[in-house]
Amino acid sequence: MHIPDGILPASVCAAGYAATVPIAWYSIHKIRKGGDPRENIPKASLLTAAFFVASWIHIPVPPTSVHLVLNGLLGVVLGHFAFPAILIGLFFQAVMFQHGGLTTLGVNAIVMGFPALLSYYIFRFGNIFRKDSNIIAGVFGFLAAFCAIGLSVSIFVVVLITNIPGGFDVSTERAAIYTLALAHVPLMFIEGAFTAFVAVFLRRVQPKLLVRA
Amino acid sequence: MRFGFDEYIHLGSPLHRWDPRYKLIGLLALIFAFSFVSDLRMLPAMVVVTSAAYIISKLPVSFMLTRLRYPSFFLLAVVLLLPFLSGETIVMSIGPLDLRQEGLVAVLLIATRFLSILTIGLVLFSTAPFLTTIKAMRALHLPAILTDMALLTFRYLQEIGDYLHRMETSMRLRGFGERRFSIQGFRILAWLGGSILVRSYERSEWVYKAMILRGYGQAESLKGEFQASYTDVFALGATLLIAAGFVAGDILI
Amino acid sequence: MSPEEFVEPALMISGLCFSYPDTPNVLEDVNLKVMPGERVGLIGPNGAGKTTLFLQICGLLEPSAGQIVVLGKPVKNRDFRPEVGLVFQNPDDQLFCPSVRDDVAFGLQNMGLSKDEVEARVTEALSTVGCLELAERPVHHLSEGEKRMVSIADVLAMWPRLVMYDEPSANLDIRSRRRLIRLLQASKETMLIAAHDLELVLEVCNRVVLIDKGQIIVDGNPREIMGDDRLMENHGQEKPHSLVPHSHKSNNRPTCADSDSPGVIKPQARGSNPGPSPNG
Amino acid sequence: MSPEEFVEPALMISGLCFSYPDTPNVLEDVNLKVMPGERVGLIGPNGAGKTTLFLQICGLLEPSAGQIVVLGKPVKNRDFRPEVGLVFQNPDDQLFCPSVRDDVAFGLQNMGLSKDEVEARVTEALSTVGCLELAERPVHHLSEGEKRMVSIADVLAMWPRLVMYDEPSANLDIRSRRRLIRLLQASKETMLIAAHDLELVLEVCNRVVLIDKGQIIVDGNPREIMGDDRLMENHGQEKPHSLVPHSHKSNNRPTCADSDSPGVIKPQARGSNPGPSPNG
Ligand SMILES: Nc1ncnc2c1ncn2[C@@H]1O[C@H](COP(=O)(O)OP(=O)(O)OP(=O)(O)O)[C@@H](O)[C@H]1O
Ligand SMILES: Nc1ncnc2c1ncn2[C@@H]1O[C@H](COP(=O)(O)OP(=O)(O)OP(=O)(O)O)[C@@H](O)[C@H]1O
Ligand SMILES: [Mg+2]
Ligand SMILES: [Mg+2]
Repeated sequence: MHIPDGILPASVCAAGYAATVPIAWYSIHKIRKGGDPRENIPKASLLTAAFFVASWIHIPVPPTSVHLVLNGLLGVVLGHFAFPAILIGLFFQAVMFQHGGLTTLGVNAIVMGFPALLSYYIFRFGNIFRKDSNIIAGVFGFLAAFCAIGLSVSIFVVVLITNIPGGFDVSTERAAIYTLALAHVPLMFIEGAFTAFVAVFLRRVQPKLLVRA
Repeated sequence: MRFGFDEYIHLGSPLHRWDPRYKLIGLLALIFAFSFVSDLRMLPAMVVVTSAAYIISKLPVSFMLTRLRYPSFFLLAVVLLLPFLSGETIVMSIGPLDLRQEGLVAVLLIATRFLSILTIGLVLFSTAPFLTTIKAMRALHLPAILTDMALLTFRYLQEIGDYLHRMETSMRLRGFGERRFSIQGFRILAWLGGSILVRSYERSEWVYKAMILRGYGQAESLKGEFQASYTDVFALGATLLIAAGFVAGDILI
Repeated sequence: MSPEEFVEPALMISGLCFSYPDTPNVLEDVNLKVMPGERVGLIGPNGAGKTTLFLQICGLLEPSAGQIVVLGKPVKNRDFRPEVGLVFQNPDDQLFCPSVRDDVAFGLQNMGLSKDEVEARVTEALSTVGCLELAERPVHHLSEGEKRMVSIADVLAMWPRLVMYDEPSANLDIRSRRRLIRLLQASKETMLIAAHDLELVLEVCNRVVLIDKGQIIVDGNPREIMGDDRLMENHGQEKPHSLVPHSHKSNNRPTCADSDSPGVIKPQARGSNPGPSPNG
Repeated sequence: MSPEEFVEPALMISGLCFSYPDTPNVLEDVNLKVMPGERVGLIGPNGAGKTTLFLQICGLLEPSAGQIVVLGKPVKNRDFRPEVGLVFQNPDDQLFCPSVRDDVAFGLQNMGLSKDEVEARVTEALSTVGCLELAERPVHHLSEGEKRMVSIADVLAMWPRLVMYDEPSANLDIRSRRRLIRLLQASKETMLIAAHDLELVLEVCNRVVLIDKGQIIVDGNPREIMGDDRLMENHGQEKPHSLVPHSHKSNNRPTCADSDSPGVIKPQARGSNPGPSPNG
């Protein structure tokens, strides 16, 4: 779900960056306010690497296997560090694997990062119920990732389809949007379930990794 | 795991010698100018500039081809779909499919822009050690939180990649077949992912201690890391002019 | 050689060669025959190829040339063979389930055993390594020694007939190491133990194979091989202390540290040290 | 005690107590005085509190009670003191920069040294540990032994006067361990070495402190303490082999492994073993 270079007009790329800068600034501002950033930088960096690696896990979905996006889980674990983490992850993917692109970094960061922040707030919302429950962690883990992927897919598809040079006619465009979006529904469930399992696992093994209110 | 972009940093081309800060600004400007181009007539110039940069950089062609492996799927999809789906003017009909002019133009535009930007990106990041490039970003006043995170992430990426590899090996040894899907198997993969996170987190606590002990966040003495010569500045000027040329050309034509 | 004709070897490696894509000739023409019940110590410097050899025996890496036969069946790539077990050098690579019980049960479930049988085997394996009381604990909170024991239980639960231990005593404290040695001495399976801890090899193994640069240098009696100074030194090893004849009878000989650091001030001895006891 | 009055102790710990939030009494009333130039071996089982003690001396954990004075200055929480160095148990925790040179330079840059000076000290430190040719290499690709040496260079580059080594020989092969011992023997700083590798302590240290359950049990001469069977055994330690008088002169005595596994078949000795050489 990364938009490569060359496909979007310069104005959209610029808009992507224009939206990325304030969100990144807001995140960094929150991080600075949240205490000694020195303490959290190693944590966020290593977890960024860990997410990058975790997305290499093959999830078998017969007849093929998929890789997960994990931006919902990333929001749940990293909180305000999620956006910078995604920015860095996307940068590495673009530079190392030519996956995504440099001009589209801003757009992709919005596609991935904005939903990640949202999932952080969704998961945190679960804390108003009972903090010490596997069910709450699982349910809100699921919801967070489910919504994050849903939102990511929506932004991705709309940005991509509406910016094809030459343009589609209206019916093709609508059909393309629906097809692409529907094709991602199974992914929403898989990501949701995966995140739910991981949230329960973390609650048991290392609860410090789950964001607290 | 090998990422292999420090493979060609010793070729010693003029692009290798260019001050990383100026190279970063210049080539990024060029990349954005390319993405601005929307007129077919600018494409030949784009190909010429891109080829020239790649030739000057002395990077082997084989390197570029290996780097194209992943994105070529995307390119293929564009080439196969767009000419039939996008636009109104039908050039030709192949059975039930209509080949459309707008779609063809779009394919040409997208493919050229895509390949040119990718190539310049390769030149930018393969003609200096990756670390130097990140330090150059810090010297250009990117927030320290971002550059520090990038450096640390880079350092531990391979290491954590090895965790995954070894853990998958041990799971396979105990008979875990990843090809069949089951809820239980899915949950175990989630545990695998969770373990990666936990191990990384626990390591990060020690890394933090090690950083504090060696004075992380004390005096930052990065000044004087890079020194630019007149040639560097001149090269930047020239590149910026070329980039401006593309933007102006696209607007004027 | 005649008695061996009647017993099928536990492991038979012939003409094994292997290269990683970026490291050529990691193993070169390795030949090894291990009979059931033998305990073979694999020694050799870092990068000698010990771990690589283990991964091949398990079928996780395909040899470039040569053949491996384990318990009468040729090893096929990625075949699941519960009768062959590998204990990883770093227990963290092996333990990933939320609780110790889950982790030991993992392999058994993959073998398709019934729930009761899994239960029974988990309990048995954990008691063998003396960690039954840890069953419900999260794996990630165990001490190094406990992790090692659980990772051994993981493997033993599958009732393997050939077990490979990769550096089993790394990171263990002395008490845990001693427990491990006891456990290894009491086990009946055929074993291969890769270790830098030569004293452990000396205590546990009845045969030693010295590997260097992917080749078997020598294969034979532990005391003879490890006692051979020239051989050991040539391959980056050191004769274990327990094989070094004592040159001093008095324990008060100064250590080397005393002589070459000028600013040393004699330490104040506070403990009650009745001196060395005569029978070690 | 009179000569000590004239020299300022390198380390002075009095009445130190510490608890983790979830583990009470990790250290209980620890008192320790180390004079400049001493090399103190800290021994004790896993969980004794050795690492915790080191972290307190570095100011990374605040004591619940008691005081630590290092080189005449009380330790404050998270204070940056280049004259105090800690070599971590796991080099991967400590080598966080992508290249070796960057890593060694990191602390120096934070000390505010000039670029040239940083350069000079990096080169010096890397040559001391014999790793100068690794300077441009990515940390990730180093072997364990190289990582350990680089992590020592990290600390030495800052010209510390008190260095703590946490399990310096863990995970090293025999050749690298020998190099490490030579390096430690040649260093002039005051040292604290926490190690399960008692032979290393015996070769390097001129004083030993035995810790168990957060308390100092005994403090004194290495050979006397480690030679004391009863004491060592009570605290989960083992007398090092080099202090055990040999009971057998023949090297062909069967190992214990031979006797208790019934199915053993004598290994075929293939190597050319000229037998043990007489001068060990
Ligand atoms: N995945 C890999 N890719 C490429 N080369 C590898 C890989 N794993 C190991 N090697 C190389 O193969 C050689 C043998 O490595 P191996 O891990 O088998 O050694 P070892 O004897 O187990 O060493 P140690 O005592 O350090 O565990 C080394 O030179 C190593 O660098
Ligand atoms: N971060 C922590 N939080 C809570 N308890 C801890 C923490 N770190 C260590 N402990 C506990 O404190 C005790 C002392 O641990 P410490 O790491 O100092 O032991 P050690 O002597 O260094 O052991 P080892 O030989 O295994 O390195 C142990 O019981 C350990 O479980
Ligand atoms: Mg190995
Ligand atoms: Mg410790």
